[in-house]
Amino acid sequence: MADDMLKSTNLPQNPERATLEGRNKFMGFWFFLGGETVLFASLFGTYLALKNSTVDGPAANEIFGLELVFIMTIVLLTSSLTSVYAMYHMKNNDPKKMQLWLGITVALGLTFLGLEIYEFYHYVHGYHFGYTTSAFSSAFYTLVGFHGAHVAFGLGWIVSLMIRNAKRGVNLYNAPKFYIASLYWHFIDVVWVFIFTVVYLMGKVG
Amino acid sequence: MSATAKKAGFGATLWDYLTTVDHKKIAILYLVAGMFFFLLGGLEAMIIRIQLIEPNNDFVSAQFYNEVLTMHGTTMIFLAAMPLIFALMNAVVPLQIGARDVAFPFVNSLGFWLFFFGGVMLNVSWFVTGAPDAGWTAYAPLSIFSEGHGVDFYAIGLQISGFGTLMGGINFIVTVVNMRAPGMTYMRMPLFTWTAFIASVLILFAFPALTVGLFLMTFDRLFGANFFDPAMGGNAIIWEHLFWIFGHPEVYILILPAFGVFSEVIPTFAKKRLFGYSSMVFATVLIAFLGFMVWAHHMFTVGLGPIANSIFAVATMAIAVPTGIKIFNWLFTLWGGSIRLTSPMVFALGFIPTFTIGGMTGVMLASAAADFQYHDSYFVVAHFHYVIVGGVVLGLFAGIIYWWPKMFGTMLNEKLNHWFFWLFFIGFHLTFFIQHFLGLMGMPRRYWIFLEDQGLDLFNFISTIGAFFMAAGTILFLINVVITQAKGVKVSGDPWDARTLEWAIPSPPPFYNFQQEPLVRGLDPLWIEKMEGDGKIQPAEPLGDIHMPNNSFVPFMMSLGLFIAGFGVMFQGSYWILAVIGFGITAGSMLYRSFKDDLGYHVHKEDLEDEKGDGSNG
Amino acid sequence: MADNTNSTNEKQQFYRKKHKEEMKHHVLTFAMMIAFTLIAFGLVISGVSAMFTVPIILVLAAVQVLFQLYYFMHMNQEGHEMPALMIYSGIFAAILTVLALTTIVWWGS
Amino acid sequence: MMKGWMSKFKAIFALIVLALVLSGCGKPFLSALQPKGEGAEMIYDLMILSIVIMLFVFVVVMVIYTIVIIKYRQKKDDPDFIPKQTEGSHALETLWTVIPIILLLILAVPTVQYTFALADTSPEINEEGEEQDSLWINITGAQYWWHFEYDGLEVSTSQELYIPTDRRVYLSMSSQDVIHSFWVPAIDGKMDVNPTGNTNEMTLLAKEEGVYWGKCAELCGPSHSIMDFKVIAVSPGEFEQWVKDMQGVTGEETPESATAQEGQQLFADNCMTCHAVGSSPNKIGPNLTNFGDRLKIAGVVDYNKENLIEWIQTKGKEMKPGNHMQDAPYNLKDEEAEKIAEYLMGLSPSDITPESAEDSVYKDSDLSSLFPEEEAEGEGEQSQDGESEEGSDGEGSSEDGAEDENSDEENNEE
Ligand code: HEA
Ligand code: HEA
Ligand SMILES: [Cu+2]
Repeated sequence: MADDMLKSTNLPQNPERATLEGRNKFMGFWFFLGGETVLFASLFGTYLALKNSTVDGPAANEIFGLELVFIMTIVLLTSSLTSVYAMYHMKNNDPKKMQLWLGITVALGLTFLGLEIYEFYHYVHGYHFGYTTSAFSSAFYTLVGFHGAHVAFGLGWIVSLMIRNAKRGVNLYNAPKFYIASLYWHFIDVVWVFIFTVVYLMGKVG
Repeated sequence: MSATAKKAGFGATLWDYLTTVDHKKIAILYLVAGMFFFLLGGLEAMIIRIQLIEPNNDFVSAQFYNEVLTMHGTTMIFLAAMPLIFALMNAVVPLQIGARDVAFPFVNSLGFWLFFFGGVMLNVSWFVTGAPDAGWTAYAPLSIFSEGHGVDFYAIGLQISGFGTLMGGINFIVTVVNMRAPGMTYMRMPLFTWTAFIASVLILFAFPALTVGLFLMTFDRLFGANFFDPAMGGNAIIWEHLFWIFGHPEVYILILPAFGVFSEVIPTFAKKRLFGYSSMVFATVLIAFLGFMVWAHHMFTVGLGPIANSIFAVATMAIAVPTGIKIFNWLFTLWGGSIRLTSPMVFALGFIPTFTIGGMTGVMLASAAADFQYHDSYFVVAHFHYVIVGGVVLGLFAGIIYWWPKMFGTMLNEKLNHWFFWLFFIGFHLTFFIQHFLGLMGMPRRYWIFLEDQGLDLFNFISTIGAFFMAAGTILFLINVVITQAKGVKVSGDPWDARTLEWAIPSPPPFYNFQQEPLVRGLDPLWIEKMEGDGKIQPAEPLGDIHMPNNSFVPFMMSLGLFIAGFGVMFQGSYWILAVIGFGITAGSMLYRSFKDDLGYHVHKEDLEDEKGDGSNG
Repeated sequence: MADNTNSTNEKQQFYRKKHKEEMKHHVLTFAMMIAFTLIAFGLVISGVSAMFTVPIILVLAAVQVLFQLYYFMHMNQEGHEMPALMIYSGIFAAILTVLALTTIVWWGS
Repeated sequence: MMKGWMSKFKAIFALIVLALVLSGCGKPFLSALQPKGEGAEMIYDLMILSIVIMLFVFVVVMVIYTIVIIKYRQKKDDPDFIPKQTEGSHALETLWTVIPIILLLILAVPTVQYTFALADTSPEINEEGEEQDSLWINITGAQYWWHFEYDGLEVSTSQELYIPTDRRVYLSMSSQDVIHSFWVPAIDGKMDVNPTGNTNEMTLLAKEEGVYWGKCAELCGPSHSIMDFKVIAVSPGEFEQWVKDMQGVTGEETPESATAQEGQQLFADNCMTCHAVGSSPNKIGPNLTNFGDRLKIAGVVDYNKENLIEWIQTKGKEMKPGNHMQDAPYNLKDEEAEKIAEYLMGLSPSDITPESAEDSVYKDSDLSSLFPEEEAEGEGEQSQDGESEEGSDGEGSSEDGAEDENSDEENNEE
């Protein structure tokens, strides 16, 4: 049975849910995401409560630029699609292509993260909008930063999965791992959709 | 593997517990740690009561009193009640649903170690600049302005142990969803499993709010953020909301499993099926649901305005209905039964009137206008000790005594247990009944001293005397444990003549729980087999190999890493090195874990056959 | 477990076809998400009044999220009843939390 | 076993009843069970209603409970008896769902009414049906003392709040540091005193003259338990006189004795950066205008010269752990402290003192002399005397708060 788990031939339709361990991981991770929803809601709520508390610092519509955010959004949305492609190839038991698409996902994620760091740098140095400037700034950096940290963690996770499984195919043992990593990646995207809407777009229209 | 190990040395046993992923051993770890913290919290309670034995007492200083009071609340809720609940859940839930294991043995162990190191972290504060002093609710901005590192220990310690709780919660949800034995439908699950399940769901959705609150507090205190500092545009009320969005569900996380225990104990010792099983399940779910919509009843005096106050008042009162359903269902389970007054049953019987009083004062508190008088007075202290001690603690002791034979294979001395109960129960009412009146007579809570000539002397004195009774009772229980384990007289698998699946296997159960997956034919499966079959559960599968997870030291290391890192984050400066080391250990352990395939091992059919009939094997 | 190779192959073929079908949906979903994003940004840039813009972009965001959940994360497939239940419970708690922090904090003052 | 249980229960019960009788349910100046004010009375009614409902529930539960325990114990002669395994009963289950709902409705309706009534800060209507002028008091909580400013009257006090009986006074409360909570159990329920941004309002109406004890009810630091204050309710006429007397104080008045005069000078040199005599906006330390009439030093310590000197010399370190006077830079010799004490204890600008609240003199008044005609023009007037300045400098940061209608009391001029 243990050997079965590591065999990469003869995969069922949903390899991620074919074993009890897989089903457990799958369920547990979804539930975790349910909890994460509340986590981000608390951060969003805090941000919304404090978004006008700028004290002497700059306000939202003075600093946010939409061009960069738009690019970041497209990059992250695309990475969501590329990770779907990776899962597609995983289910077709085509590990090479899966790794390729995961690689693209990682590259897009890195781009996103780079842009975000550039954005923060820009705010701090261009507008003197630091973490401790006002209640608004703390709330902004914490919310967006929490998301950024999730992206960074996701990247580390996917990369380590890619490395670990570089030399072996998809099997019942690692398929659930790939699958929940991709769930996580989509969830990051979900959060971002709200960030760009609630923080940036609504910050712009006031 | 360890099944065949005979008498292991101390080192080997220690190593076994440090690395175990067996839910039954994790249960014992939770039990020991939880009891330790319960004694610690009780000791702190005794300091509180001694300080308040007479007016203007100077037994402890003002600052120290605040630290003791904060640590009493925090320790009791997070480090005593929660882990003791997890102890019972770990010991019982997998057995009750006929599972060989929990869904995530590794995560389960990680959950314990995170809780444990978080708890140790909190208590290290006593020796470093002093313990947190802003109350267990840590209201900002007092908690932000609090000097020293006490509140940092609070924020980071609870953060770490909170992660542990969250993981434990997810583990149990998945266990219940995915691992039930054939025939164990949702509506055949024992009520303890149901309540454990629902409490875990509450954990999943309530703890993230605390996580965020604690993060914000940490950032405010250590990194100059401005969430709660009014001078910088922050708003202190945000903390109150975040805390209570977590905090109110938390009290139901505590009480629901206790309800579950009583729903097992009462049918067993009344020899009757639980009255209104499906309405009990429904009431549990309803309490959990409503529990999310009432948090602002802790904030009636904050100034949310009459609209919000009225909404939350009515929503809070609504919870009395499902809880009442439960009370009456228990009473009618007893009705027409054949009641045996064993010690778990006596605890259950003590619980019913006590909790009813606590619930009734809860409904009185829910009356928003009247809460303007009750709030932050000893009336509230009395209310929540009635529900927590009279509900949760009695439930925990009932559960511990009831499942003790299952966990350890020995039977606690019934006579001593009865003594324990009476001392504790009488002491409890002496301590807390009178506090209702103290509150109404104008004594606010969290008071280091009360002044003379306010008419508060006598009742405070009586209250303190009561606390000594409770302490005496608790000590009897400890003595009982020591005596019982020293004698080590083994008992059968079903010493109480009980009804549910866990009693169908030996006490303590073999490490794989069930040789063959059991076939469940209805509610109270063992009872059914006793009445309609030969008293043995039928297997649902032929005897085969059993897959078991490997032990692992990684959870310990991951938690240790966070523990070390916490100090680095707190003290900063050159201590940052600790953060680097700590996070390094944690990250390294995670990588190690993900790079090493952990496929577990198999217990072979032949070995199982050898063991057949040898019930006492562990 | 001992399928014969022939029928296994057939099965694999069948799965592949199904997966391909799904993938088409996903690409379509993706296109819609990009479109929604464009609309949202467009609305804000064009400076339409906030009264009008804010509800619309919030709805667009919500729909995008449902796309992610139901298509990219496969919540539309069977075996997702529990995940759906938990996600919706999470959303319920999330809405309460946001509501608390955006409105109730201020009601009294 | 059974017998023992019952007798123990009875014993506890008897003890409780006895203790209750002995104490008479607390002291009248402190107890919420002996209401002396409008709010406390309303709440007391609500308490009684809820207790009656709860007792009914408790009796029902206990009756079933007792029957069950007595009747359904395992029979010694038939230990193997197997009871009928009932699944439940729809009729019963409906019964104990519906009856609690009804009971809760009975409680919920007055709860909602009273919640709105207690939050009502609109002006009082007199017998002629006219709106009366409202006496607003701005309350500031600070670690560990209370400051009271009579809005528009140029009167400030600390620690002891004088109010007229039979007339609502309107409180507007905020804190200058952490959260406190203002509670005078005998007159009304409590209300939190929040830092900047969340100002709370409530009313207070004392129905009997008297000195009532007030408490801080929200943990605010080491000396939380001794952040006491007093509410001195005097008849309206006496109150009017008190205000007039207080308005006259400038702090420049020369005391009679020479020691006190020296004390005044020393006070000016050492203490005035934090304290004030005469009307002043809230400062770092309590206002001492009528210190000579105080009942307690620092709200809790017995009022006598020794204690006062000790307080001055130790800066209250032991008497109020963690208080901010400890940081005061002054350094006095003992005799200097004594002189200051002499000066302070002579500060008694009014004949209206706590004693006036305890004697049986009742002077009526409609307080109209406190509200000169031009005041009626509008509430904007309030902002002139400066007290809303400290409210507003931090307030700019919480614009959401300002948008709300309720707060225009404070923010009108912005
Ligand atoms: C296990 C813990 C637990 C439980 C179960 C409860 C249960 C309840 N609690 Fe309690 N509560 C706490 C723990 C708990 N509480 C704690 C720790 C605090 C203080 C925190 C702090 O500030 O430090 C607190 C504080 C608290 C407050 C805030 C008080 C204040 O600070 O001003 C309120 C106000 O509404 C409240 C209400 C209730 C209600 C209505 C219930 C209900 O669930 C009770 C329902 C039960 C019954 C009603 C009895 C059985 C029912 C019947 C027999 C049916 C018929 C009954 C009627 C018709 C009335 N609680
Ligand atoms: C699970 C929760 C729980 C439990 C079980 C208890 C148990 C007890 N609590 Fe309390 N308590 C809280 C949760 C709990 N408490 C909370 C949340 C607060 C609010 C804190 C805050 O305001 O922030 C509080 C506050 C609180 C106060 C109010 C303090 C104040 O406001 O100033 C008081 C005062 O009487 C008190 C007393 C007690 C007593 C006498 C017990 C007793 O039941 C304890 C019984 C147990 C023992 C007595 C242990 C006996 C053993 C020994 C003494 C032996 C030691 C030996 C060895 C170490 C070998 N508690
Ligand atoms: Cu609550």
